[in-house]
Amino acid sequence: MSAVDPDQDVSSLFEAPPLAEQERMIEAMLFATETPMTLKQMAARMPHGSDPAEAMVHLRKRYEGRGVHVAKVGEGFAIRTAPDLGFLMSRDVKDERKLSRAAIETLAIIAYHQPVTRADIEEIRGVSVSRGTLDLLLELEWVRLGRRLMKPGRPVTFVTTQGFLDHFGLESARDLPGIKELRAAGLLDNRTAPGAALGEAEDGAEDDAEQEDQHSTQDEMF
Amino acid sequence: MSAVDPDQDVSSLFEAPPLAEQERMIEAMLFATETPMTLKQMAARMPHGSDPAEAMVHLRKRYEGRGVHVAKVGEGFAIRTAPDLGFLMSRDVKDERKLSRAAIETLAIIAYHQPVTRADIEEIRGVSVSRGTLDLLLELEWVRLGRRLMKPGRPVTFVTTQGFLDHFGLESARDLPGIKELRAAGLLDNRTAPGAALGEAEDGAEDDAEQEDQHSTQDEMF
Amino acid sequence: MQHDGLPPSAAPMPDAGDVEARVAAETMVVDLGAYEGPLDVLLALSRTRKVDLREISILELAEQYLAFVEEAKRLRLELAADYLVMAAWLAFLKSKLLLPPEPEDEGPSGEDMAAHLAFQLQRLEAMRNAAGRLMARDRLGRHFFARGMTETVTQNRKVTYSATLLELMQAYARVKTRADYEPLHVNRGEVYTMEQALERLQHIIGDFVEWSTLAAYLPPGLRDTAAGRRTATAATFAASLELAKRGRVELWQDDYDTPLKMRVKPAS
Repeated sequence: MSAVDPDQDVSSLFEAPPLAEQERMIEAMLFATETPMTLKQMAARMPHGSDPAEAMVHLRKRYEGRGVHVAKVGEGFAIRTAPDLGFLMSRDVKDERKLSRAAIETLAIIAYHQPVTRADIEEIRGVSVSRGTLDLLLELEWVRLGRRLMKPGRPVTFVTTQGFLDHFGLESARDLPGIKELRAAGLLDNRTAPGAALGEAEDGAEDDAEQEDQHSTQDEMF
Repeated sequence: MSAVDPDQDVSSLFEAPPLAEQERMIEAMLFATETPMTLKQMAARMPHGSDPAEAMVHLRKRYEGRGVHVAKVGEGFAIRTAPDLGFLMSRDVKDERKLSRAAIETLAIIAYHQPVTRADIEEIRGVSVSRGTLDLLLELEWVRLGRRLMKPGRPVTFVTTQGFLDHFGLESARDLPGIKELRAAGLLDNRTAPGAALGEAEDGAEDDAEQEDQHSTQDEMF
Repeated sequence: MQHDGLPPSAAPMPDAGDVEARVAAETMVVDLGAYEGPLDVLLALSRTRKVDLREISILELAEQYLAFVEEAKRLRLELAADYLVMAAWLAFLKSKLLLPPEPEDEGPSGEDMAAHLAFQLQRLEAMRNAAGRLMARDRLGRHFFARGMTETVTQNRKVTYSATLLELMQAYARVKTRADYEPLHVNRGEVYTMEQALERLQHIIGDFVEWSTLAAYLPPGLRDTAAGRRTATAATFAASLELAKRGRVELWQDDYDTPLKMRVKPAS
């Protein structure tokens, strides 16, 4: 309650906020809470003298017949979707998982080097690519098969999709920064580069140290 | 709207649901998600023939002055608690990593000058972008990559995201505080030092070869 | 851009303004570490004047900055190269502003240069103010809030995978720079040691969630020759036993004469 304005504090010594205001308050709390809230919990947060029970009667009435309603859950209250509209929510259910390191590296290589063959990916990563990794990327529709290369064996290639661009908020895969740009933008840890720490200045000027890093590594790497 | 189920198809032969019913539907959907939804996303879930745009006008009006309201966030919509009631929720505020001054300024520069290159950011701040600044903004998903500029070096650009608008309660980047005045004062002009096009084009020039390769193939794909 | 009325020949005298400037500069030198580059220092110096940036005298500012740099040198504070470059540029600008332009002089005039510097300072200050106003806004998760209880209907369960743009770029950078930093095993002579195999396996094992034959774990550089395969297989086999003992991997063989398979031990 640190951000309460002083006027309110003073007025609360005299009287509770008007009922309509209390209704707004419990509406906001019920909306934002992660678990059902009891009237007692609400009252504890509201200005002194508030009566959430009465406000609750009004709020529940207000939501009658709406797309969501105020449900009583044990001792508490919670806003819930109207039962007849559950079908709208069914697609919301997601089990979100992180991509494995192998998968994200493979995806990155495809994004930067497309069209790229499986052999190319293995060459760049230095490890073999498991079937499951590519299958997953294909299944996610972030990657699809591109044209076969006109070389012995006519190997199949992989390219990224529109779905890939959508997921990563890119307008085109061309907009991805190259290694040099990643480094220049400070997005790449360049401290591991050998010989990078030979700068002269030892004063606290942080920018200076960083700049030294950038220059020396860029020269070496490219 | 490719994944319409057969039942819905049949009903759509008859008519779209009444407007009041559509309003309930978008209300339920907006209450169920944390992230903003576009009208298109809503329409994709609603029975065929629905017009969420019209229902949205009604819904927004309905929530005016209440404890929660329907905010426009870029192309999307989201229900958010009224800012004046934040004090009720203050104990739920999660500790946030403190942003460095460099990160805050960089964010402001990207927001007000977007699309903006790393060189632009450095020109405006007068120091090189240090590691940890852009990564943080990307990690917070307040910033993403924009299109490369059509100028020598084809530099990568940065723009702000819907998450940025959502976080700062902005409808669009045009609503940034004071942006009109800044533009009128010429302070958002891309003015370079007289007589010197300082080394900007050199940056990324080496990536160019790499990038050119991508272009030839990607142009065919996208 | 206006500048003050010193006659072209006059050397800057230690007048009252200059002393004031030195005092201001000295107080700033103390917290040199707090500045983010020369532009930041210039902006801070211009603030000590308490005048509108649009009316600031760039010539005075240049002198103030040069005094600041001198002061830093006197106090034996080491200045980053950026600061010295700016000092040299301002000294050059000062001379351009003070001396009458040479007819054959190429390049921008002193006035243009000064005007641009003034613009840069105004722009930086404008961005600072804008950043302040932005951060002062009501913010999601602090002043206003999103829905706390999102719907969890347990039907149409669908697994989705997430990855962010940053992770994608970092993954690429990791792949591309790994080769630069990792010793190339192939160059280390004829024998691939168990220690090398162990180190390599610990590094890559996390990628192998599924059963893969031992051959998949061999370093690429050693797969191509029979001798390379032999030493790599022996070392990798020994290392796999060690890792199995430590509980990091699982080993499997369908039958006694079938290839040995290994995978990372699933987190339970």
